[in-house]
Amino acid sequence: MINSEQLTHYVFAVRTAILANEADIECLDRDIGDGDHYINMKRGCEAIAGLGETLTKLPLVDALNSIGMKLLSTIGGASGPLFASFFIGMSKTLKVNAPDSAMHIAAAFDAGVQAIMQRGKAQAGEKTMLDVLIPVAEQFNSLAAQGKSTQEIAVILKQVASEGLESTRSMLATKGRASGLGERVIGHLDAGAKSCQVMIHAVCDQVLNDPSNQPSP
Amino acid sequence: MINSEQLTHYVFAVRTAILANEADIECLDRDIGDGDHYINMKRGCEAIAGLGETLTKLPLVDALNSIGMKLLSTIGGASGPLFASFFIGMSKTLKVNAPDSAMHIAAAFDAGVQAIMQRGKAQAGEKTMLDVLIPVAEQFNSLAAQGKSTQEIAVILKQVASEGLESTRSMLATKGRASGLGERVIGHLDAGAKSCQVMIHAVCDQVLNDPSNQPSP
Amino acid sequence: MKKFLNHVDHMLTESLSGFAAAHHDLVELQLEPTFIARKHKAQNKVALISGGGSGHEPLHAGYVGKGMLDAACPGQVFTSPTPDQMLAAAEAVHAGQGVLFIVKNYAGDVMNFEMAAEMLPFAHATVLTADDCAVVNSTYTTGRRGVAGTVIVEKCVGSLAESGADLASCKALGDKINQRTSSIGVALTSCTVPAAGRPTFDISDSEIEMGVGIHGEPGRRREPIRDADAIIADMVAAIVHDFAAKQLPTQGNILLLVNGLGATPLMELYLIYNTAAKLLTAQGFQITRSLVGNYTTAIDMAGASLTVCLLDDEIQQHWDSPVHTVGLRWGC
Amino acid sequence: MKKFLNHVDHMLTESLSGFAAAHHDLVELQLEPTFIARKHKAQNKVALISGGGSGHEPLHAGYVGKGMLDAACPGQVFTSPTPDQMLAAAEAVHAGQGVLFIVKNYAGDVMNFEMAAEMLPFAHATVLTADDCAVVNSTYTTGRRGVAGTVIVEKCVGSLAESGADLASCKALGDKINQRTSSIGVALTSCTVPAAGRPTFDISDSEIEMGVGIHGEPGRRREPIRDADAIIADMVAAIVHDFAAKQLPTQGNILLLVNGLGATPLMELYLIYNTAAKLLTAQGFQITRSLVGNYTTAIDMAGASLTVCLLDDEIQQHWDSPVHTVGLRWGC
Ligand SMILES: Nc1ncnc2c1ncn2[C@@H]1O[C@H](COP(=O)(O)OP(=O)(O)O)[C@@H](O)[C@H]1O
Ligand SMILES: Nc1ncnc2c1ncn2[C@@H]1O[C@H](COP(=O)(O)OP(=O)(O)O)[C@@H](O)[C@H]1O
Ligand SMILES: [Mg+2]
Ligand SMILES: [Mg+2]
Ligand SMILES: [Mg+2]
Ligand SMILES: [Mg+2]
Repeated sequence: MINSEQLTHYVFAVRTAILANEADIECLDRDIGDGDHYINMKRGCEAIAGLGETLTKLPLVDALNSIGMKLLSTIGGASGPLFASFFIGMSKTLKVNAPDSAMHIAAAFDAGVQAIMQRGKAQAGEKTMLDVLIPVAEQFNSLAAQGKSTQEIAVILKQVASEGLESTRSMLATKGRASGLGERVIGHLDAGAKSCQVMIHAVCDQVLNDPSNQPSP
Repeated sequence: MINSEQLTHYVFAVRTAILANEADIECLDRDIGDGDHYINMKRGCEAIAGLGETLTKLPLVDALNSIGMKLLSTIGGASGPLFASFFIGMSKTLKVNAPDSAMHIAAAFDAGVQAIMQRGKAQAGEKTMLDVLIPVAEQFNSLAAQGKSTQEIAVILKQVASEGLESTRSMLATKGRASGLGERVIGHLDAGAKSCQVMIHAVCDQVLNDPSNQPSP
Repeated sequence: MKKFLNHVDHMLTESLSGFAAAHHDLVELQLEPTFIARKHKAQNKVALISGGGSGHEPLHAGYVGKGMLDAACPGQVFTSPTPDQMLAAAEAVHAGQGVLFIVKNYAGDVMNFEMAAEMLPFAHATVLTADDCAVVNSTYTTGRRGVAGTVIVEKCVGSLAESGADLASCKALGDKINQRTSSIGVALTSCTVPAAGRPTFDISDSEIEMGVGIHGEPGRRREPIRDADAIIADMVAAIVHDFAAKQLPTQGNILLLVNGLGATPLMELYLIYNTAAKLLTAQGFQITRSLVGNYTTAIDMAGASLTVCLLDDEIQQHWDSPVHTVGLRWGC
Repeated sequence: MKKFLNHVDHMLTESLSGFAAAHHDLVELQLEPTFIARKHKAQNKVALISGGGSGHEPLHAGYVGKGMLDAACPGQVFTSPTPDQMLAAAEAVHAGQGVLFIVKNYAGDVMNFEMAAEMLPFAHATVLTADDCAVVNSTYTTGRRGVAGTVIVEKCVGSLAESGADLASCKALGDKINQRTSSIGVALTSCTVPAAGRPTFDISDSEIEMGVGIHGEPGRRREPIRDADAIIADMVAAIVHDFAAKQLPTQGNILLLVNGLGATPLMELYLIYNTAAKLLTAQGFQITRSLVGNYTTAIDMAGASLTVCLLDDEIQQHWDSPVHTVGLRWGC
């Protein structure tokens, strides 16, 4: 279903998308954070892109683990350990279940999200990246279980990610830096949620454009 | 010709005039100085005004000396010791020649200006208050020697003061704080020269309005 | 944005290199991963390591030296350092008695130090500082932020560690000081993160942000600027209220720290001290120790914070003991 | 203008009161006339008195104490103090060995100290500091300004005076250091004099003022902002040029002082240090002593100055000797 070569394509697609959304991401963390989230994401994306060839040559689980470790030593801040935990968590799960079905991949994604929740001691509804990631993980699991096509899954997950992002607007923040601001955060989107939406869109678009994923005519 | 009561009137007139010219004076010292000249002048004027009654009761030479000593301990900066020297210098001269003619007053004024020149080691043409004071002192001496009326003298000295001020515009500064700026001072008036012009106008206007100075009809 | 810089990506390394060069008698810089350690490794004591995002100088690298930290891990500007930095620093300064991390309570710092701690092959403990009383402490938030009070923790625990105390005692003193310390900050202007290139928030000439942290996060509320005395009265009230909430006595000997956030002149900091000291004395406190200056900054923010630490004999003794770092030096 | 203040007329007194309260172990404040003196009057030594306009903190009050000044006379902001202050200070701290005035070379300071000296009933001498090499020294100007190099003069002459040296020797050392010291400053922003209420000059986001003093006077020229390295290279070149003009060797042991003008973060000062140290070393100098921080400020100006002092054994020994003041402290 997915190999290290595809993973590398996703990595580059994600970098392109993050760079393209600089203004939005930066602005959000400036409004109710400390303004470094975009530059943190950029630094992480560059570091992973820098792995390039190396990733392609690794087995998928090792590639994911390498990404996690690289992010851990590159991003810093709150998002660094969280995204690192995501990839390390995914890698661990795929070591048990090879990625040979959408269900396995969904399960790995879900495990990554669980790892974030554990590391950050956070849940849905706290105005963080999890408000994008948790609904996406849930839908991914259920769509895969229903046997939906890769195409269908990608289209729906984009939608779910955008809704998750939008849902942070009306929330009070109870985790992360914005939690110090009380009512003042209402009306603002969460920066980490925005990054996740951008990254999920980038990967899904890559999936949708991949000829090998096109439904046979 | 002049007594302590009149001197006190002049003091108040000078204060009013300085306060009325706040914007101009402050701006000039901000442009090519350090921006404190107005506040220095104001502090000095308030202190002298504060002497009020005390001045009126003193003999003129003592009143002038008190003004000098008060300015010395109140203004600070470059202008403090200079204006102090002016009044102390005037007082010393009038101790020798009682102020019973315009010539004696002109001589005392001149002595005050000499004291400033000595203290500041400066001459005409260095873009300082002296570019107002020196021509005024010279004209005052010569008009008094020619036996001009108080009225005539006041009218002409106002003119001379304004010309002196204007003459600083094209000068390079070679004394005081502005001397560090080289060519950049050209086109700006000197702040201390402006204060002197304002004060001389204030005193001359007071003279012109004083009924005892009106030419008999 | 106007700053002395060449390229934003090199700013931190260039600055740390200058720091290490200017103070080569005291500290040593390691790069990849980055940390600052004492020039002369301490022997047979608990190793004290702190760290956090850069932009708070002299915190933390300026507090590395005799009687204070053994190492500091600087992250990118306002961004927590990464676990590999902490591991390398611990490896370098561990002196057989375990490692104490002193961590300001921010999600990022907590998580990165936590992951480092999980991988650490030495006995270890962590003191979390959380002195900022502008943030209401409740189960619904990640809790209070660590701000300038951290300097007091680093100084006093540093002194205790230097005396040969064990890891548990060092942690206990750190926790005690944190519990007895409250801070609150106010900003007149925003700071500018070099990588962002423009101020983090916009604020008019007639407003202030009350209850800011040290990262240019907006404060609890924006309010009209008033006389310094009125602003300081609110800050002192917040601290006194926090002491009461923590069930601390609102009298007794205190250390008063008036901390500049980066762009505030000393003249204003001393004016703040003057008013704060009067109000705290009227409240019943005795100011027996004072510190005024830029000790925990937010880059180039104009603003200041007040920190009050309720002293006891132990804390005061460790505050007074000799210290030789770039940022604090006395007694030697 | 945004500042912590109540009424502009009381700012200085409130700030000085806070300073004296925070450091009551070290200094004492006298009002009307105003001066700051050592808490414990020194005995049987030359009395060192400095002073100048306020707004340069910690200069000069922050340098009152053991091994440095005996008293400091603060004027209004950027305005020389008045002779009565100097006379009262001299009266209070004179210890039988005469009085040395350390005066920054500005018309106002020179004249006020001169008038005080004329009235002084004690043996006295004056050291005029004039380290600013941005001002071309010629018979047509009042001469070079005294800026951050003054701190080095105060420290070293303070040490010599403490050792019991006589008035002439103290003056001689001060003059020697002044002769061997050059400084140059650059501003990114203007400062705001509280009484004026707005910035002294306007400057765009893409310009700097090269060759500024410490009073917000405009510099020698306005120029486009460039990389820090390029700006610093020009500053170092100006100092090296000045050394040559003064017939000083452009090699040998130096003290390098990177001084912040008030609102410049330490991170930037250390970046400046990094580049300046490299350039000066390449030039042939050996940087054997360093100082980085806000030591002679221009209220809230963003900017920095470089000061290079050519050391010899005598100067270095007096730089290293113990000092205990608010602004400089080591060895005790
Ligand atoms: N405990 C947490 N759990 C999940 N996500 C979190 C948590 N804390 C912070 N975040 C996410 O991290 C984002 C901020 O990341 P970033 O700006 O890179 O780090 P920092 O907050 O340290 O400056 C937030 O927008 C939020 O989505
Ligand atoms: N040596 C001097 N001789 C005569 N006038 C001088 C001299 N130096 C300065 N001045 C005058 O003093 C004025 C500045 O006064 P002020 O701003 O009060 O003091 P400071 O220059 O110390 O800030 C200048 O504008 C100039 O007219
Ligand atoms: Mg952030
Ligand atoms: Mg002036
Ligand atoms: Mg951050
Ligand atoms: Mg002045």
